[in-house]
Amino acid sequence: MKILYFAHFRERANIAEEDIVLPKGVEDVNGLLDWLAARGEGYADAFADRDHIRVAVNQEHVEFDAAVKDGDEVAFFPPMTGG
Amino acid sequence: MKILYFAHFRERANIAEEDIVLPKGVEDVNGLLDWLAARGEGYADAFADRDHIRVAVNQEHVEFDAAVKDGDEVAFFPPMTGG
Amino acid sequence: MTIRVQAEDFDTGAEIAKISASSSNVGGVCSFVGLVRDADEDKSITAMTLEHYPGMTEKQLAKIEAEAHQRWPLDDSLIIHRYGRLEPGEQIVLVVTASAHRKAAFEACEFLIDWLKTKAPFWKSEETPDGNTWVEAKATDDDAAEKWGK
Amino acid sequence: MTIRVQAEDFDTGAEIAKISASSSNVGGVCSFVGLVRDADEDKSITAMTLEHYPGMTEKQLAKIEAEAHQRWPLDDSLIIHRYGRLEPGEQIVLVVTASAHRKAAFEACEFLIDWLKTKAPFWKSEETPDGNTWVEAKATDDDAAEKWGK
Repeated sequence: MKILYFAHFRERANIAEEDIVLPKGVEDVNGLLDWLAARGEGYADAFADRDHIRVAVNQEHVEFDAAVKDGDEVAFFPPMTGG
Repeated sequence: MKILYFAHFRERANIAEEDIVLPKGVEDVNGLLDWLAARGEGYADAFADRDHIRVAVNQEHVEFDAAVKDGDEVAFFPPMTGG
Repeated sequence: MTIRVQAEDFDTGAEIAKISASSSNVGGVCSFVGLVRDADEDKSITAMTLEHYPGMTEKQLAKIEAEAHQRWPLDDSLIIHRYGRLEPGEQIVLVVTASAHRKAAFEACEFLIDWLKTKAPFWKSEETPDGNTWVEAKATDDDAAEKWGK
Repeated sequence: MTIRVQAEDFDTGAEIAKISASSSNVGGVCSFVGLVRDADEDKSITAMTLEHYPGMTEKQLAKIEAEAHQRWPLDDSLIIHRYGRLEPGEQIVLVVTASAHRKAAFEACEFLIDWLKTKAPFWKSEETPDGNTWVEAKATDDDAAEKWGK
């Protein structure tokens, strides 16, 4: 599973992109967030305020209850500010 | 008083512009329209359907009860179709 | 604030660039270009001639542009309206509005073009296969102008 | 229907001309250019860097542009969005819509820019005298996007 981090998520977790093996028991975005936040301070800090997290699975914007599976591309980012 | 005719008013009255002396008793646009319509066939035809007449006095769009006086510039035209 | 009533064509890109640079705090520039179409409700059009009321046109355009600046926080604006004979595809009118905020730019631009359609002293004569006909005012244009209030 | 996500600047006038010529029945072309401002709520800005999500951006832009064509009778449309470091006065985004009718062109253009503000995967970092800060999403932008429904 490929994980991408954008904007301040990239800065706080200090990583832009990583490949992980989907941990056992993680079935949706919520579970993935819990697992990531438990990996260390940078991640815990980045994912502290869940109201400000937006997530895309395979480049589609989804809610936290969306399913994730191995091979997915999951991206975390703050609310968008385009235009 | 200067009278201007635009679009189909110009075509029907067969005149673009004329100078007239304000006839006695004519005090507003309504009176002026009555007087002009009585001047001949082209004018009568041009001014037959008053719903489709728009008028400007001194380059300001006005209603038919607007006063007119000698020296004014009065213009007759159909509803505008700019843009 | 600029208005131009002219027979010549205009350079839309250059005009937008000028308005964009009017202030260093312009965040959005909205523009509208009106073009001559080659058909109107199945009636084909080979050309259109725009007649206007010189003097009154400029006066009324300047007035409505000033009103747009009163209603919305605009940094700058431009109205160019052509007259004379124009063929399909040619540009008729350009409205450009610049503001710190996009909503103001959009609303002011639409307000100005809605106004031009119904209140600017222009009249269009279309050349069709059946001869020349004066374009009639559209009720939908009156409705569009109405929504902005007096 | 065209979308471009690029670091390079774009020629607004040339793009509008292209969209204007997309059909001989285009009556109105609406466009919006978003520019980098030199200040935001009294905070001065020396530059802005736009980060985006390559792949998702293009995919989402193409999707929303197709939706605009479903909602409004458009002859053509264009979205160009830049990324990278931009200074005040530089162009960020261009949206152009062409239709036989001006109302459709205006609405589709505003719909697209409202959508870009809240749903396109771009993030802005501003260089200010106090350091770099990520631009926060605005509730007013969410409201603007909301009004177009799902």
